[in-house]
Amino acid sequence: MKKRETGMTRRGLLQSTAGVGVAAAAGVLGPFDFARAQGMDLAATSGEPIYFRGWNFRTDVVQANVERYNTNLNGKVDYATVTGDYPSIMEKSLIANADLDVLYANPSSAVRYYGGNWIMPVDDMPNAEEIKAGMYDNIREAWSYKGKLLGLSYFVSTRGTMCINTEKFQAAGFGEEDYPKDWPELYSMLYKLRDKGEKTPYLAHWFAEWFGISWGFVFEMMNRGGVMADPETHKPMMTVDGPAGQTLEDWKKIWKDGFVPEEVLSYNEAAYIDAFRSGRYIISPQQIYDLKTFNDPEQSAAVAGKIGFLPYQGQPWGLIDSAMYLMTSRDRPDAVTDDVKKFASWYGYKNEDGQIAVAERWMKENMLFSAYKEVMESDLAKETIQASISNPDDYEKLIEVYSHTPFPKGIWSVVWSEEFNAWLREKLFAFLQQDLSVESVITEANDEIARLNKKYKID
Amino acid sequence: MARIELINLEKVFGEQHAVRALDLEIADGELLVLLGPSGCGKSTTMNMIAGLLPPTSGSIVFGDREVTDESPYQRNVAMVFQSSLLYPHLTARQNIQMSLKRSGLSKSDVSQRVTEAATTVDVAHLLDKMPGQLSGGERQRVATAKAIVRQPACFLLDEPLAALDAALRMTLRSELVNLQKRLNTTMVFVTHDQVEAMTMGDRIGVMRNGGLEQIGTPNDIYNNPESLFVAGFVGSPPMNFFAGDIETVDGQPTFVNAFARFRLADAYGQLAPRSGVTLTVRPQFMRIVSEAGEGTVPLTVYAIEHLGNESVLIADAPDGSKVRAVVAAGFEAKIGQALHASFDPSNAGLFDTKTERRVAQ
Amino acid sequence: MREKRWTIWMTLSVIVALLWTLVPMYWTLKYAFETHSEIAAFPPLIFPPNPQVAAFFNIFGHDYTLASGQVVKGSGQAQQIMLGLRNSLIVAIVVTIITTLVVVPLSYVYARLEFRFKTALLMAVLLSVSLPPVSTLIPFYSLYVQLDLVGTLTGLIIITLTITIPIVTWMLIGFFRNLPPIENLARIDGFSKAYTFIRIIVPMAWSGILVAAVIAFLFSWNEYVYAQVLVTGSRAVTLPAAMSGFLFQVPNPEHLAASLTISLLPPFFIAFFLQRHIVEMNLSDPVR
Amino acid sequence: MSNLQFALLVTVPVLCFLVIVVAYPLGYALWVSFHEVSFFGGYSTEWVGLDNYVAVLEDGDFWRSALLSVRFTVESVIFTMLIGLGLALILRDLRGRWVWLRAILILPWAVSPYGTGILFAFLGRGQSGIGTAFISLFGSEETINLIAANIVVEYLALGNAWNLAPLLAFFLLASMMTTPSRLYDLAAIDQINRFEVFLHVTLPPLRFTFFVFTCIITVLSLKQFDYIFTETQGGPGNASSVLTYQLYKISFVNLELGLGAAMSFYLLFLILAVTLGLYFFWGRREARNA
Repeated sequence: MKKRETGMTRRGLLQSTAGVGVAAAAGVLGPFDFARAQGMDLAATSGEPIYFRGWNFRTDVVQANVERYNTNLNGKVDYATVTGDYPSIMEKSLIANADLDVLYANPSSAVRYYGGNWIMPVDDMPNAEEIKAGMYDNIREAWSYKGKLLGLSYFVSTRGTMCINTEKFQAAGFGEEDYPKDWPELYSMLYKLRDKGEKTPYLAHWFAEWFGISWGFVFEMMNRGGVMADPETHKPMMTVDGPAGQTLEDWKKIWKDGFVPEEVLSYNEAAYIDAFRSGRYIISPQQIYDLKTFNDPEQSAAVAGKIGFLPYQGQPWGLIDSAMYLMTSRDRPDAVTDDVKKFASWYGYKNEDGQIAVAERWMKENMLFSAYKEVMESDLAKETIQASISNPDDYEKLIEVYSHTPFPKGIWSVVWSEEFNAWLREKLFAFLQQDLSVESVITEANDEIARLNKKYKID
Repeated sequence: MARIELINLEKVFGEQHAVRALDLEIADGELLVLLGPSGCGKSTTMNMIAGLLPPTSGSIVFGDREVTDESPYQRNVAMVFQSSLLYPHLTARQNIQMSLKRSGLSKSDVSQRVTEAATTVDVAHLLDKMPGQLSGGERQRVATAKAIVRQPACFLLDEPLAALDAALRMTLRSELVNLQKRLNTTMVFVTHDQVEAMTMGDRIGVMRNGGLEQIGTPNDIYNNPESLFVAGFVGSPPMNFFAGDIETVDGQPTFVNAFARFRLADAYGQLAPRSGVTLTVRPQFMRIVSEAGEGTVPLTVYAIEHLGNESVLIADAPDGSKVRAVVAAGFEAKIGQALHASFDPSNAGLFDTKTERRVAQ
Repeated sequence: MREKRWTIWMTLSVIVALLWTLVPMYWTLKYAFETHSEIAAFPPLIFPPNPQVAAFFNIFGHDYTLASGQVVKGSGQAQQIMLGLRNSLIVAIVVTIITTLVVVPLSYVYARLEFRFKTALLMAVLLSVSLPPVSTLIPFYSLYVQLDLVGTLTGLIIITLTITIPIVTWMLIGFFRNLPPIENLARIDGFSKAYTFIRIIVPMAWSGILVAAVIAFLFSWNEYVYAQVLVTGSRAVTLPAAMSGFLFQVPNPEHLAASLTISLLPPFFIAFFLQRHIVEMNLSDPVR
Repeated sequence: MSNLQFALLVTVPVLCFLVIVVAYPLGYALWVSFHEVSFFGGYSTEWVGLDNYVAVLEDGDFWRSALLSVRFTVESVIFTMLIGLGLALILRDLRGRWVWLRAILILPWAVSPYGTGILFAFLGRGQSGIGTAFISLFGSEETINLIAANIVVEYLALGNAWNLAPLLAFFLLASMMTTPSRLYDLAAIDQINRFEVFLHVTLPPLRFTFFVFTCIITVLSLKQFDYIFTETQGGPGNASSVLTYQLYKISFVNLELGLGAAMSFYLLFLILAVTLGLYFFWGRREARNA
């Protein structure tokens, strides 16, 4: 609420300045002026519907945003959620040239869609340079492929933020000074916690979704300093005695020692989050924004106010999990394409008042981080984050964790990303359940990357 | 009312010859019973008369009208099916009305005729019941009412009494005959029960393997069976059979086998010796004697069935075949006791074992 | 004495059967009456501590204030749930009607009449019973893309018919085979084949047809595989597809349970009132 | 109108519909199974002959998931038969004012497979499951998890049986009602015990229904996808990744259409072979006795 008032005053201020200053411009002054300053008029003109699809996350918020656009700017945006295997269903829609204009996508999918000529990069928008300039370099870099920025910012998160149930941790006789600094320390802490009688100290990121166990492996080996594939050439780079091999060795150990309940391997993300929310576990890699829900007494009575996180102490945690709003390049009249750009700009960047309203709302409602500096460096962001974590003083630490988070460019900025991900997911399950050797998994993973490179003629 | 004529009727199902070269004439107002074991073609014949099955070849004539290609309704036949089939979801009244659905009669006429028909067979009080609520006998009467309400050219009844108990069957048997005579409508009645056939039919057509074995009045069929099959199928207790040969003894044709010899009746005087014949004698004509003699068969008592006014003695002949004799009610014998039987040669029939036909006198 | 022991056994087995039947449903559906925190509690709660109906309001887009004063926000999936409910009803009713209209004569013909090619035709029907939906998912999708049927109710209805028609035919053939040979009676009464079928066979076979309709309704109401691919994210979304929005990513077990409860009501209603007709179904072999 | 004409009149439109709507995708799948299809960077296909069929047979995952499918199916049939029979016996003996309970016992049949999957997922997980809740009443802090690799297939089959058994029970009940009550009197005179009565009087008329349902449940279980999808997602790990699930991953997620099509034909053959096998070795005999 506070932030909104600030916004109102700023707008009031600008308007009054304009009113005093240039009488001649008074007729055209109004909200649209800011849009024009952006290089485009945001109001829809074609009269045709624009199809906007996303996965199911706070659809009430999305719905409200879309309705505001439709009401204020004459839009005919048709919003719906797509459920199930989201990237596959979307890829099929794109192949089929289905009614689809703006969609959510993770960077790896975006690269594939771009490689398939199914999407239109941000560079095609009139205000592309302004948008790019507003983003943090590392994120823009992560979202770019062959020199093009693929989409607008939906959210950025550290998946693998090491959440910790401080109450239980302390009850076991440990304090902040005992917080593990890196993965090996974390695993040895599990054994200590078990010795203190904790049956389930750790909820591993090994669930069954396409962003579950495979991503869990990717971020862990990256955190340990590994690289799966070269960021430029995409050549496989895993080694048995390197971080990849160490990760698997540790996995095998904690799996055999019974630290991971088997059912986790069948969880969807909902079950994974709820399992941690129940207070049964002490440490678990989660989305950075879920710190807010875990500390919300209405949603998580059992753990609210008790969920902290492991700070950056030389080793990063997790990986950059992010999503963009993409614009498709399907067959449609130019006028409609213009409307698509306008809506994407309004939704994924600034609204008619010149505010990055959607991203700010995501920050406020769900603590979703944004690629835009203006959002992240605002008071709103700081206040939201402070209000969302168990200890407001940890704000700087959280930003530090976030800013050190790596992005797996080698396997994500390449068209075979999704295929490899599916393969890796299967292989990791087999590794655990069929007790495959570390060597064979690493070798096969490297071979698979090489095979995919060959298949898509990447050298 | 119609005379029905079947001319060279044939029905073939795939490989199976269900009815072959059947010629049959049914007089107007006659009650003809088609009798035979299951699979003999009697139901197929009836279905062809009804028009439910098209014949493979041959023709069917009602009166002077060739009806071979007409539908059952055009032929104006009424039919009562096995177990007195009724529409299970309709009341008795509606079932009977269905027969008149296409008659074009006015509503009041229909309802009057339904009431009349129901009264005729004494089911007027059951008209609003569903078939499921009726007893077997009541269902049969409703089915009959359904048949007569049409005032059809002929009635076709396909084993309507098969599922009923014996006492009820007897009652309904006479009711049906009485009704048929009153209405004076041609009726064809299919059954495998020879008692039913004997008691009901004006004439009986005995069928076997798709052909007509013999047709005639009940008396004819009973007394002068033309084949071993008819002889064995009709009559209760069933016919006795003796297998043997004909030899000439003392200038007389004589039936001879391992344990008996019978001088044949004078009517067979000219018969030349031949092998492979079967001698038939109805149990009613068998006489039990205590001493062996000329023309006796040695028997071992197997069982006695008491029927009240008389008894049936069942005994084993030396070749293991069963021989039955009707004896007086007071007759006593022990199981296993040795006896002898004889009969008057003029009551015996003589058949060729191979062709199963009667040996000409 | 023996009778009494039997009664005790009987009572016990009825109780076991009821538990077996109801507990799996109760265990998840109770979530609809709990808050998210209560659902996430560990060890899990056996009874909702403060039963309330917020979720039922939420899934239709309304906020709900709990007794504690906490406001539970309406779900953004509400529009899709309502759309899904409407579409599912349309699809299920249309499919049921078409299936019944088509299958009743079809299975009657197979069951009662003799004609050439019968076995071959029957085998064709059986083949389509055996087709797993997963195998035809992609082919159907590509066909539908060409026909512009993706994301349409028409498309979903057509595809659902390919499931319901064969399986219901298969079940009804056995039923018709067991009816008494009433056609001859009807022919004697002078009725045409069509009249016999419509006015005599159909009324006689009412239970079987009702059961067939119920089975068709359930199959289409419950269809998920095709819907997930063909209509998810479109105006033609069905309830199962809309509901699966609560399933995968963001945890909303209370909304999932509430919408599952609602999706169970129509089939429960139907099954509850029509179960006595199933007892009249007596199977016989359709390929005999 | 002859039988053939009447038959054609009702069947031809339906068959045309089925042929167009089923045969086209089937034909397409057949065509695809001999090709390698690529959508990426424009649609392209390449004739590869029997390569896909060979590749499937050489794939260890195929055999593993085929085995899982068979295991799931066999167990589903057994569980459904036993539970269906048990329910039918209870349904039969419900008398008087308890008859309405029949309407309760049919309800699981009305639950969709995906709904059943959701129910049994929450029910069986150690985190949220009933087993954990139950033992916690006695102060235990252990969890009882049924979604575990070694028993997950059995658990899935049990849920499948929960879903399917009520229908079987009702059909069995229908058959039981055709048994003449005199047979029970006969059994009473022969003084045979309850189990023998069940064996010699109750069971024989049900055998044909058992056969038909064995076929139905076999086909449904081999085809089952959405139930497994919502309950375990083929997991934990790959532990319940049956053929249909494997097929879904290959065809739908990985878009390896040729391979997927070849695999679906193996699945189709399996289904047809099993049903025809059941018919020839069991059904024909039952049909003769029925």
